Amino acid sequence: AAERQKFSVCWSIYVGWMPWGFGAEQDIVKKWADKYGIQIDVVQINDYIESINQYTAGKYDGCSMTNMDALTIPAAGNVDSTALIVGDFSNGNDGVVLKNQKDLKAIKGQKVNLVELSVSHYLLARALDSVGLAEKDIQVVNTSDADLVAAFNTKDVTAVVTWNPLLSEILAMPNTNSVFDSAKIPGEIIDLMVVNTKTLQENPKFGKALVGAWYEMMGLMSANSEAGRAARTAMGKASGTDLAGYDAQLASTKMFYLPAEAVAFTNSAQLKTTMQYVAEFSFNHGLLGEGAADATFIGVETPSGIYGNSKNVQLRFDPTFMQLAADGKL
Amino acid sequence: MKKLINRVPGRTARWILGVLPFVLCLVLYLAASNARLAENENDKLLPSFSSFAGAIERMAFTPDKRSGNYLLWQDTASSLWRLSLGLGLSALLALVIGILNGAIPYMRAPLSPFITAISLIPPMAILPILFIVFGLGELAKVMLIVIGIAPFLIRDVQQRALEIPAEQLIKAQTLGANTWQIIVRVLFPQIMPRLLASVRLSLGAAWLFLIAAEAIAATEGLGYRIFLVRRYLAMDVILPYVVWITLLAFLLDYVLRKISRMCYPWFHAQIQTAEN
Amino acid sequence: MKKLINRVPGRTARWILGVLPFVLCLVLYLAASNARLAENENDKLLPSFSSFAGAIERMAFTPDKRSGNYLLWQDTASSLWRLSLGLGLSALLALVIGILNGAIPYMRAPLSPFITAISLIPPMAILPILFIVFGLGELAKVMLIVIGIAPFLIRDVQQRALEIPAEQLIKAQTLGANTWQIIVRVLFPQIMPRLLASVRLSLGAAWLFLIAAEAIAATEGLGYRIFLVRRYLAMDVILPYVVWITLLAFLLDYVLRKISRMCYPWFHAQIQTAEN
Amino acid sequence: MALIEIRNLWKEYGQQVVLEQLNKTVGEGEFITIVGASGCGKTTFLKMLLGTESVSRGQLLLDGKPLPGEPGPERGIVFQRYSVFPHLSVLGNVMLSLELEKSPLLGRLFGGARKTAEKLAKEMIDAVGLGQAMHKYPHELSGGMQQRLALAQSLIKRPRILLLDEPFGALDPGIRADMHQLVLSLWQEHKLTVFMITHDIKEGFYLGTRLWVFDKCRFDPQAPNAYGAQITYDLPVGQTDGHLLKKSPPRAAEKVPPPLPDKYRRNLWNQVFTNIPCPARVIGLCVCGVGFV
Amino acid sequence: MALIEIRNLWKEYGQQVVLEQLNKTVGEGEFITIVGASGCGKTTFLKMLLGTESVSRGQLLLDGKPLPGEPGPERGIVFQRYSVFPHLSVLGNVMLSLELEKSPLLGRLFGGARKTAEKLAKEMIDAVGLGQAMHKYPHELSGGMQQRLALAQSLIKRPRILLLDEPFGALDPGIRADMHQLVLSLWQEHKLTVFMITHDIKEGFYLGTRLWVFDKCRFDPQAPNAYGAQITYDLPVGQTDGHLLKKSPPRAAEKVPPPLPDKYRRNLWNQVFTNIPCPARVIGLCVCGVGFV
Ligand SMILES: Nc1ncnc2c1ncn2[C@@H]1O[C@H](COP(=O)(O)OP(=O)(O)OP(=O)(O)O)[C@@H](O)[C@H]1O
Ligand SMILES: Nc1ncnc2c1ncn2[C@@H]1O[C@H](COP(=O)(O)OP(=O)(O)OP(=O)(O)O)[C@@H](O)[C@H]1O
Ligand SMILES: [Mg+2]
Ligand SMILES: [Mg+2]
Repeated sequence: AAERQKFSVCWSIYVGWMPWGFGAEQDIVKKWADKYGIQIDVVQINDYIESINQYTAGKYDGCSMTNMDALTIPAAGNVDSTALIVGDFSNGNDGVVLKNQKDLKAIKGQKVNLVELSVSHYLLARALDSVGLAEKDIQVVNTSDADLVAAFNTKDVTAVVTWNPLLSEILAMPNTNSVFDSAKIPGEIIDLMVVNTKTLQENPKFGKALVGAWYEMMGLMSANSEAGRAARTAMGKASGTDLAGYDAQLASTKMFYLPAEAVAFTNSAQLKTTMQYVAEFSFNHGLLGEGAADATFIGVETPSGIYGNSKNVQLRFDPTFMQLAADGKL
Repeated sequence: MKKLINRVPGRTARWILGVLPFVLCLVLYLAASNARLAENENDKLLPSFSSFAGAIERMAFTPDKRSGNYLLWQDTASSLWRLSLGLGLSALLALVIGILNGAIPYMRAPLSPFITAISLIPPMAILPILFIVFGLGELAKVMLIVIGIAPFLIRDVQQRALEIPAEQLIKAQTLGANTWQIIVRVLFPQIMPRLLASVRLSLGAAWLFLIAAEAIAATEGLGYRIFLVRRYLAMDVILPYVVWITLLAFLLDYVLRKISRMCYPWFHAQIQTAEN
Repeated sequence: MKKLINRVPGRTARWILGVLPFVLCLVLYLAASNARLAENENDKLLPSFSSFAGAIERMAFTPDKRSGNYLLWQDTASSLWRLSLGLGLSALLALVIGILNGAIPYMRAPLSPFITAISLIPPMAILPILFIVFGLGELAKVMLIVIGIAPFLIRDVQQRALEIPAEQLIKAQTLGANTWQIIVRVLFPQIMPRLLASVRLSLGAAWLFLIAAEAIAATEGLGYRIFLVRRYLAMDVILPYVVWITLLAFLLDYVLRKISRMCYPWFHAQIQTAEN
Repeated sequence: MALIEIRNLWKEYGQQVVLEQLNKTVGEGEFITIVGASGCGKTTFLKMLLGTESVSRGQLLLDGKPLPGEPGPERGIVFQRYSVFPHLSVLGNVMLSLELEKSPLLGRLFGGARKTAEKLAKEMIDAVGLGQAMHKYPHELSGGMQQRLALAQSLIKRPRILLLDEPFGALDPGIRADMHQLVLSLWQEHKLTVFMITHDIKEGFYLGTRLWVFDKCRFDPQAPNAYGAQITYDLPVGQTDGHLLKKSPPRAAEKVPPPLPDKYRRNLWNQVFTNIPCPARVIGLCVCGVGFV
Repeated sequence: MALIEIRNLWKEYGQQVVLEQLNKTVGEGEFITIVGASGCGKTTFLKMLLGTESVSRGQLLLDGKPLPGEPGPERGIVFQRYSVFPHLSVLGNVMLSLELEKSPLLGRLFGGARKTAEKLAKEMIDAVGLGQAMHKYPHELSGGMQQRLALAQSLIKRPRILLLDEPFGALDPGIRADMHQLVLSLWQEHKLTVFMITHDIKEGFYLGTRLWVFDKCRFDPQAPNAYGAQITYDLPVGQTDGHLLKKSPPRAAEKVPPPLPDKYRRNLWNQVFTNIPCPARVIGLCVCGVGFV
């Protein structure tokens, strides 16, 4: 197909994705797009799931999402997708919280409020694993993320699994204990910029512009300078909090500020294992679609090899563009 | 040739015409779905009819692996239960407060502006406060429906009560009725069919609030299922669920209309109702 | 002693009574808030009035550092713009389709059941499809309002058009009117005040859909702001926003009522409207 | 003592004076028929007696005390229209007042009490000729049938004061005569006091013991609303039927009405004399000839 | 040629026969007044002429062709009630038909054309005595004023056929006489054909060139709905006013009505003779004495 000039990506409000809004506002994305002679629209969608749905339906060429959602929504929907940028992984940003109890084992028999089938659910499954419990030992209550904090105030709610900033809001309340968090499974909940593989292959410029812009923003926000603080203040503000609040969220997020870090993470064999866990969890919860006979139904390509069906690869971790950035070739 | 306004389709023609737009919609859907599936055979947004069949088979006629329940029926039962509780409670509130407001100026003066204000508050924006008051259980879901539609119903009933000709109230007084008797013998029976009509009009809103409530915190229900499977864009489940919800609402609408016609023939003879 | 039904409060009494429940609510809030704050001085759920003052100061009277805009006013402007577009479009649709449906049996036969069905579909459940069709821009937000309230308005207008006595339509024909003239000279002017009344009744729903739309895709607007700060349980911002929304809706309601009374005095004289 | 006293009564709607300077006394058991030009305030006057319109100036006394400012069971009414309850059958409409009286809480009767009430109601329904339509709803009745139903509904309570606003306008002469008989017999039997507005002058003469003519004596073409109507004639009538006169109560002495100012525009009586052929004139001559011919 | 032919016409509502076997011919320019017991089907008959009720059996011909099954401008109507548009002022109500005629698209006139229409309308409004209320809305008018407005509204178009359903019931005698004059003069001037239902027999005699009496000749107490009403009498009237007779068109020869069966229940004429004193009887005797006294 012919090369395209116009692209659009969407993102939603989350600590690791705030740079997209900042970059769009400060024309950093535009600068890089201009450099490659293309045009990129960066669109904020407040509803996270809706943004992935729109991407999956073909409305956008790229979208920010987690590794698990990338597998269960676009990839399971046969929209061949590439993780163009591995931005960060959750390192304490997601957690299991109990009211009045300090031990994870006490969760047995409780109702657990969380966003079902999300990374929280995955985290819970991993947490239960770690203490020899299974999902049947508890009862999951699907609760919308926006209402979790308020819901925690009611008597009915004794256990929740959620992410930041909701997590820190809940932990700020009296008698709450974080009994498990993503720092205990580092590198398993990964935040990505996912783009359509076909579009990327036909338009490498699109990938280059996005990656170039991203690492310029990374450089800006990580700097311990006035400009860096200003950038983080803006991002904090846009996510509804202030600099301190945003910094606190960053503290539990392992940002890959340098492209080399991201490339190293992507290249590690650990990623393949992580995707196996994720695929197994997803299959057990029916997220891989009706056609899936087992967890390996969908192939996930990583630099260290393909997990699952190599004839049905729908999700690819491709460090090529990040490598270009690391090499300063953009 | 009669004027357009005087030409009335016969029974059969009305049926055919009534079905037509639905058929058109179906054809439109099929075309759009085929076009998308031709591009990506696994497209999830507009699935083919065979996917629907598969999803329906799975949801309605295969026991769930984990719980052993038939999900669709379980969801339907809990949603309908919540809906009818919410609707019933709202209608009751509307009947009592609406009629009192309509009949008694000293009730109307304080309550009418307050209820207008309440009807204008978007309930979704004050969910946290609702949680404190009603918790997060079944009560909360029913109450969200009530808070969503009762103010509208109350205002409507009040308006309808005020529209009853003053002559009737005067007449009743000359026949010896006191305020209470006017309420039970003149206002109440005349408001009932109008209330049913308003309830029918607010069915859409009631479903909306039910689904919103089930999206907030639930473990079953039609709205719960829709929001759950939305996580992986399972339109093959969502669309049959939406059609099912619409069908249920349609049936409810139909039943309410029939009840109204059966119980209040005088009302339907008065207004020229070619309601369909 | 007059019967309760005949006792009418005077102007002042009506005012005082009207304000009473609001004052009661305020007092109740203060008590609850104090109780919670006494337990946990950092409680965010029911903030004190001084927190409100701070939040209002911040949102309404301090320019945003980033953009230099006053957030509250900016949010208000975009939300009101979307709301009026959505309401206006819905009213227009209701006017055209509702009157045609009411007047022409051959329109009503196919459209009435279809619109009933549409009015029963919960728009929130088919959001993905709506967004694909209308995109995620301003259009989508306006359309969500339209899809949310237009079917209701259309059904109401149709019903009202059918309630116009058949004698009037006959009379118009004996005066030489054809179908079109009956529509513009008999139905349209008589439907207008009734449409205004329905629009007033659907204001609450319109805000609801606006807020829902803004929570899904927007970068400013009252609903967006509430969505944004909701995850921090910033009730000190949310509650003033809710009050502000309610106030705006109240004002809109008031303006619509005044317009109706000014333009259609004959209508308000007919029905005994002690509407407050 | 006089049942109703009207002392210098005025009624205004904003700028428009509808009624001015009414002064009358009405005794128990009188049957007053009221005629007057369309829009001159007859219905308004009846509404004041009913207690639903306030008095602008002056006094309206019942048994020497100010008339209660709200409708009550001692004053029955038949309106020009909207007079029956659409949600009740003919029987239900007529039974209503009996049910209200006996059952303060539910307003409904059951079992034996209901049987009794039904029997009473059925008699009254037969009396107004609606026996065939006992279980029909008002929307299934013709205009005249509805009006008769309204009458039955009001008469069953035998109110002390009965207010009728053109009750027989929609009836054909045959049924109208039946209704006349019914009203007259109940009036005599229960000593009701009746105020009846009519446009049929014959009816006015025939039924009443006293005929009031409402009309504007003063008229300013520049300001048509500046002056209201008064009771220009108060005629002792009913002499055509000897038996009525016999039983009617003694009438308060009234002044002879002033001679007719012949310039005012819509002179009711002028019209009658000019346009209606012999009959009315004949009655007019014989009955009130003394007055003003 | 006959304007309207009624051939063996029946009207039934479900089981209930309302009208049966009507056979009549009406020529252009006749003025037919209709009387009959309440609920006997007069309004139904008018509705069939109007085209809003269907014919159950038989034929109803206009100019030899089946009557159009919908209302049209050649047939004007004044209903018993609900006859004016609540959203238009008096002037707007009367002007409406002129506007509809001249402005097919908007149904509104502007500028000069409007002035002309207004002038015409004002004349008509003055003729019905509503000059003072030109800009009032119907809800500000008394019942009688509304009825006059409805009349003005219908008359301004001079329809070929004018259908009046108790148009003067709510009017006082003075204004009623004015209205009589108005209708008669328009009738003569424009050769209208008029059907008028009335409960006032005098009016029937005075206004019409022909008086129809609707009544049930057959009555089965077991099945009160089994038989419908017929036109039992068709009387040439109007002789009281020589000038009317002179100008009225030649009347189709009609059979002498059959002698009155004296057993049927609500015999209209019996009632008239028994209850109404001299006047009607006088007219009855002199006018239709030949027929059946
Ligand atoms: N609520 C009102 N507000 C203003 N004016 C009114 C009101 N009610 C009646 N009027 C005016 O008062 C006058 C008297 O009205 P009313 O109904 O008493 O007349 P009426 O004698 O009963 O006439 P009719 O014989 O036609 O029924 C009329 O001019 C009318 O326009
Ligand atoms: N839509 C209808 N459905 C069933 N029956 C009807 C309907 N309309 C009229 N009727 C019946 O037809 C008969 C004739 O009614 P219609 O209104 O023609 O009487 P009318 O002669 O005009 O009486 P009135 O003098 O009281 O106005 C009545 O018995 C009435 O109950
Ligand atoms: Mg009156
Ligand atoms: Mg009739």
